[in-house]
Amino acid sequence: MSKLLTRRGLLKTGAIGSAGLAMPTIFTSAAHAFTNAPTGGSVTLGFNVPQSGPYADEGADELRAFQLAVEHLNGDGDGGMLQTFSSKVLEGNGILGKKVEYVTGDTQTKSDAARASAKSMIEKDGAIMISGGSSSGVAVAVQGLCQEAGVIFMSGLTHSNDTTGKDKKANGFRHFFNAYMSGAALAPVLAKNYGTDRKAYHLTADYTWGWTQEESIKAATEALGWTTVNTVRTPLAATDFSSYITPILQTDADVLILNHYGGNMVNSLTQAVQFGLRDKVVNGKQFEIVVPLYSRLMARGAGENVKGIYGSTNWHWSLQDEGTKAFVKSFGTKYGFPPSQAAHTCYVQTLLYADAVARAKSFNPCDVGAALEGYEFDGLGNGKTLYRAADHQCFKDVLVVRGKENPQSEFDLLEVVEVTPVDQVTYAPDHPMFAGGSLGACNPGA
Amino acid sequence: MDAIILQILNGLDKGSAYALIALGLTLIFGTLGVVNFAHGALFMIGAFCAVTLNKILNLSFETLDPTRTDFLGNPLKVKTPYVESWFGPDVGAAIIDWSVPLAILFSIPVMIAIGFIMERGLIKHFYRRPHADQILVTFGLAIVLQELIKHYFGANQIATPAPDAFRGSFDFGAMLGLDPNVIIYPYWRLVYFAFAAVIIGGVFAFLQFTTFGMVVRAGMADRETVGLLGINIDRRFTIMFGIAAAVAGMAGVMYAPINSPNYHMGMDFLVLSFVVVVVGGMGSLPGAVLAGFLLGVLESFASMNAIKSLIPGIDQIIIYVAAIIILLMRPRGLMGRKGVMED
Amino acid sequence: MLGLGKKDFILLGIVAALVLLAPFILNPFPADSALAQFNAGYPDLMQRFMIFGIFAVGFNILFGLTGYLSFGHAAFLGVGSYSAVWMFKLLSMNVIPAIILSVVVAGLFALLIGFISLRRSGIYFSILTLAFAQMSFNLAYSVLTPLTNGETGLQLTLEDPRILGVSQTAAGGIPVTNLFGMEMRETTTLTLGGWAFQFNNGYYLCGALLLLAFYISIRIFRSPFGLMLRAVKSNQTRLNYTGLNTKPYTLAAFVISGMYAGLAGGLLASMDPLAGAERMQWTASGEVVLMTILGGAGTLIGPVLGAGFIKYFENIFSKINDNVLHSWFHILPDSIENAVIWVVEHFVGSGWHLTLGLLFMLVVTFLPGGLVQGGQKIGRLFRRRDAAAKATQSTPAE
Amino acid sequence: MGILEVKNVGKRFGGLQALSNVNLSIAENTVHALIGPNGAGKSTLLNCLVGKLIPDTGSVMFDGQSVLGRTPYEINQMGISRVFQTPEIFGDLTVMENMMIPCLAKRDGVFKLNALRTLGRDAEIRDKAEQMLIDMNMIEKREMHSASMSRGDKRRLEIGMCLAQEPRLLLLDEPTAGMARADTNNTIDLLKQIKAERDITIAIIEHDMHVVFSLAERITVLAQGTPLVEDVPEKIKGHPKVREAYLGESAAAA
Repeated sequence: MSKLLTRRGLLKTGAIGSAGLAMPTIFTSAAHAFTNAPTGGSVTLGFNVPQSGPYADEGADELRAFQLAVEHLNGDGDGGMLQTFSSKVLEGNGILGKKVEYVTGDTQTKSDAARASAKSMIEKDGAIMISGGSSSGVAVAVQGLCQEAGVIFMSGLTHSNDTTGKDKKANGFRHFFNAYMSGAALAPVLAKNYGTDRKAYHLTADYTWGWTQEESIKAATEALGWTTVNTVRTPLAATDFSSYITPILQTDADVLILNHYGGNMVNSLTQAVQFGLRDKVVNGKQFEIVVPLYSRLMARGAGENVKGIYGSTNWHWSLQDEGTKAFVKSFGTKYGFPPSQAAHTCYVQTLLYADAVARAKSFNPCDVGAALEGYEFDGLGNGKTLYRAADHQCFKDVLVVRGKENPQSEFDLLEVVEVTPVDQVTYAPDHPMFAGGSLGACNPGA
Repeated sequence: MDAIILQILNGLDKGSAYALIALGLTLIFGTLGVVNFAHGALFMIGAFCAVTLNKILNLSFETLDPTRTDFLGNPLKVKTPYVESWFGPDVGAAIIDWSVPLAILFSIPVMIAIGFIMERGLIKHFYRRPHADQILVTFGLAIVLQELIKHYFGANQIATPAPDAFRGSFDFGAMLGLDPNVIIYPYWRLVYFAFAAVIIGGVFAFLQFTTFGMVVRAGMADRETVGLLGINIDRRFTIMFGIAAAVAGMAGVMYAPINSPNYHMGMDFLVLSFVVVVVGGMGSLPGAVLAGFLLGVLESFASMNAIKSLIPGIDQIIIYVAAIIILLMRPRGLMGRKGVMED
Repeated sequence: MLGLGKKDFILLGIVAALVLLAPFILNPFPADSALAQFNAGYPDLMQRFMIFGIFAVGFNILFGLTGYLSFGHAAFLGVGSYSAVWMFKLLSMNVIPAIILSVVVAGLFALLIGFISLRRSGIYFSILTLAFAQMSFNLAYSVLTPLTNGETGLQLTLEDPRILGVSQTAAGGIPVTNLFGMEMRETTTLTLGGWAFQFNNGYYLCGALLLLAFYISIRIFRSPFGLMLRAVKSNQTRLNYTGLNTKPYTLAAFVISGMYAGLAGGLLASMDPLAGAERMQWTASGEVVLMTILGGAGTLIGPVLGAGFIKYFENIFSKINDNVLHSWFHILPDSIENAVIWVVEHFVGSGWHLTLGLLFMLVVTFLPGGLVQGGQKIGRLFRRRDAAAKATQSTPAE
Repeated sequence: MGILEVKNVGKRFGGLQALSNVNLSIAENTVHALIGPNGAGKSTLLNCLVGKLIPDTGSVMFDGQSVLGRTPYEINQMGISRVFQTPEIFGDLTVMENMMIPCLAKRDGVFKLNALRTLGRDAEIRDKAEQMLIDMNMIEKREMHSASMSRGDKRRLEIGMCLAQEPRLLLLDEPTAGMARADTNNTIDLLKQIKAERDITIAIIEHDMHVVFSLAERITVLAQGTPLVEDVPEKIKGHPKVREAYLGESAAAA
């Protein structure tokens, strides 16, 4: 009959004199050491992915990966990347012997809705870690919530510099790469293939991610000798980019860089090709189009138009390392098609969280965070990877890809043209593009 | 100068999409007095007619190719569309290539049927209900339709290319003896523009020169009087609903190569098409068309760099700014009639 | 009582009781049972019920009484949220100044937009409000990012220069919103058997403000001003020829409902200090329209019911996934289980929108007066049965 | 000097000269009828008096003040009430609520934000509205939904609502149009009773000569936008110009 009444902040205990509540003895005030400390034989993880809105398919793929990860953590299935993971503390008996359970929510790709569903998972379902998401706005918003709530946030697909830059949080961790890394990896390949004397024209989605992507790729290409003719912001809601594309014809630009994602990218690329940009010859050079961040799932919407277009990606199923092969096999066998980069990062994040708990031997977010900070691992598909302590960003090789000319199947859209080594994409934690925020102190909640 | 010509072309092209959607919406507004929030969904379903036909034509049988492997290392399943095996690879491929134009034929009966079912099954019960109720029920319907599409086609955009013959651009500059490769415009967008012009002209001609159209126009002007004349206006209105659905659907089919369809595209167009219709003036078909082109051209000009650098963000809001200014200067939009949806 | 008639007082009393006991009422199932999925008694959702209830009650003052259908009310909620968050960033973490500022700013914004939009009526008015709101949303998302933090939403940071308060707590965290030291997020959990009931400070603040908002709304409905608003809806010509200027009446209604929206926005930010631009999108404006019509426009309690209905579906149905379905139906034989799940999964989880759309259609088709009419129908059914029962009882006595 | 003085009023719609050189003086406490064939400009003139239209030329003075350029509600507050051809009442409200609105308008003016006052407890307004309903013989219908009443009752309510404002000039636009004979007679009796009981000036546009000659003390005949004759009823009956206007030139020649 103890612990019937507990008082805590949404996520953290307020120091309250409970004298005001002169209640019978069934009420006791028992503070946990941290938010949603698992009691009993199970632990609950919260997977917050877009289930409606334009990124719903990516969200669905993330959810598949999460389910697979939970299966593997609980010792079902073939174990996937657990076999190739450099850390061997996970034994397929859940996390610290507690069976892994999960709850899901719909972010709707809106920061409000995402926070609401994350809150419900924390408040109602007792989730101790939140993961998932397919856009940076949502990632930053949910990361802020998790910081205040005192749970760990293992972000899904988020590519903006801000997530581990000015909006970084002690309780938040990002495995996915970022805009700076895309620029740093892509620029040398572009220079190699298209020369160092190029004039670039940028179309940029007019919101935070678009801006950091533009800033990054612009800096990286200019460092190699390219000039930037113009950078033009396009409304997020735009579906017809013709009025942004035709002005390019008037300039002497010979490269178009589309800092667009998802539907924006599909439409702007399709339409740019329709306008014959790729058939143009400017300054005696073939006109080229570049898409700095590829999403294979969504790029299918652009059909043939992606052929030969360079971009970058966090991971691709066609990689030949053991980790990737194990994951693709396990995922492909279960669902019948290869996983997307979003699925991969979500799967890996779940494993990394579980592993950190197991190594720390504690679910306390501060202990988990400490175990993740500065942790170096391998065997999860990206080669040797470091979770940097200073900003909770993973540092690993980045893939430069190109739209494949002769795809063998509907999944075979991209080919990896270069694996840019991690050193080339590493930056100082106080790099100007990432400056302005601080991790703060880790918050265990209650 | 080149830039301005190109932006006018862009504006007319955008405008023709707006005008086509607004035209159907106004037909429903004007004839039936129904605020149809599901009209965007009809546009979207039209686009998915193109996707569906493409999928049907691509129905394939699989053969195993042991020399190649799929992503799991199993022998690759090579898909051959039935049409290619029936008509030979060349003809088959050509049929698939032309799936979007073919989808126009496919979409007309489908859309008319959907329109009939919608009107008879649901909308007709709402003629005498407040506009608010009409909004709620058609919005509910729009959600249901798009969720069904999402369930069967997924949320991502689906590439629906135009035939190869229309790939590439027409060089206006070279035709006029100017520098080549400056004033160029994609063939498919020109086709879209011409198509819109034909449809708009067709609808107007139909309303202007047929007895049916005359009755409908009379009904738009004064429904009760026409009813008193003993003309069964309801049946005609059902047909008009079917026609409006077909117009929206065809607009969607033709738009598919420009904007790869996804289940959400109807909602994206919904608000915009309402603005267009209202700016044109409630109940006025020419107004809707005029407003569509006007807003399309304004939007194109607003996205020019020179103007954007003058007023940052103007391209984000130009449609709404224009709508506000027009509605404040002209109380009933460009060509609206008095007393239509003013209370 | 409180200046209310008997019926209204009873209604207010019922709402007060529901608000007070919501943590129990919304948690009917033990926390470990399979049906716990349907429990809605956790702080965030209960807060949302109250906040969107306020929003809809305010919207109903404009739409339900005057018939002017605004499609841009979310803009006022949005500016309310932004004002509140800025207040937290610059002044103090106390919610009172934040809420006051959000109501004032939203009221001023509504005055401006209303003054222009009310020059037109009917759908022209709707489109004008829509245009203003969409402009606000688009600008907040892009160009106004320094003010709104764009896509990410305006958040508190560790560097906020808080005049009355500290930038960060001793532990290095961001201070939390409070009401004179009472933390909004603080929750007391009462565990009784398998049930866990959560009592949250923030919820009770929202609840108190909902009651206040509801009370004011009743007073407005019963006031001469309310009568004038209904007269506006009924016949503007007669009103004009009765020596009454309709414009200040509609404008006042517009501003009052804008202030309600601002209050809702301020409360949202007070419960969770973040303001996202999508709060101002047309879909958000459309949502409050749907809430009001669904519940019953022009009725007192309808909008609150509509708000609860939609928020419940958004937050509860969207979370029901395959896993949950399997746990519900695992007693069935496998083949039947899979068939049942195949059917059900269309309507829950990522299919929650489909359910919502179907319910919109069903409610509006069969209950033209919204949920309130449904309630009345049920009530009448009971009364008739009662009456019938009494009749049979009394017959022998005669 | 009459209570209403119309001088040289002219109004043009495009190519149509609807009113020209209208001079009209209505004396206080009389019943003045405006008659004339269809299209004579009666309604246009009425609309110029209440602020719905603004005349191109001339002046309209009510009790020594110009009404030109004022909005309908301002003119109403000056003391002119109007009854419409088809009754304009608040169809969604009850009869009692309908009646309370003019009482409020009389007391509180064009706008008052009394949002927190309870209408049901406003004894002054309630008593006045009830008294007016008793006067109009409609008190038993007080809770009725006004849209569901008969046309005659709607007319009665509308007249009552106008009287509740205690106007000095009551304008009636064909008050018995479309009514059965019994209803028409009731309306005549009602207006007679009103005239007898109150200090009020009534101007009435009417086609039904039975109504006109039962009520009017003076009659102005309007034809083709300009006043033809103005006189007492006995003189108007049988006036050659009036016949001409109503029956057309040919009839007069014959």
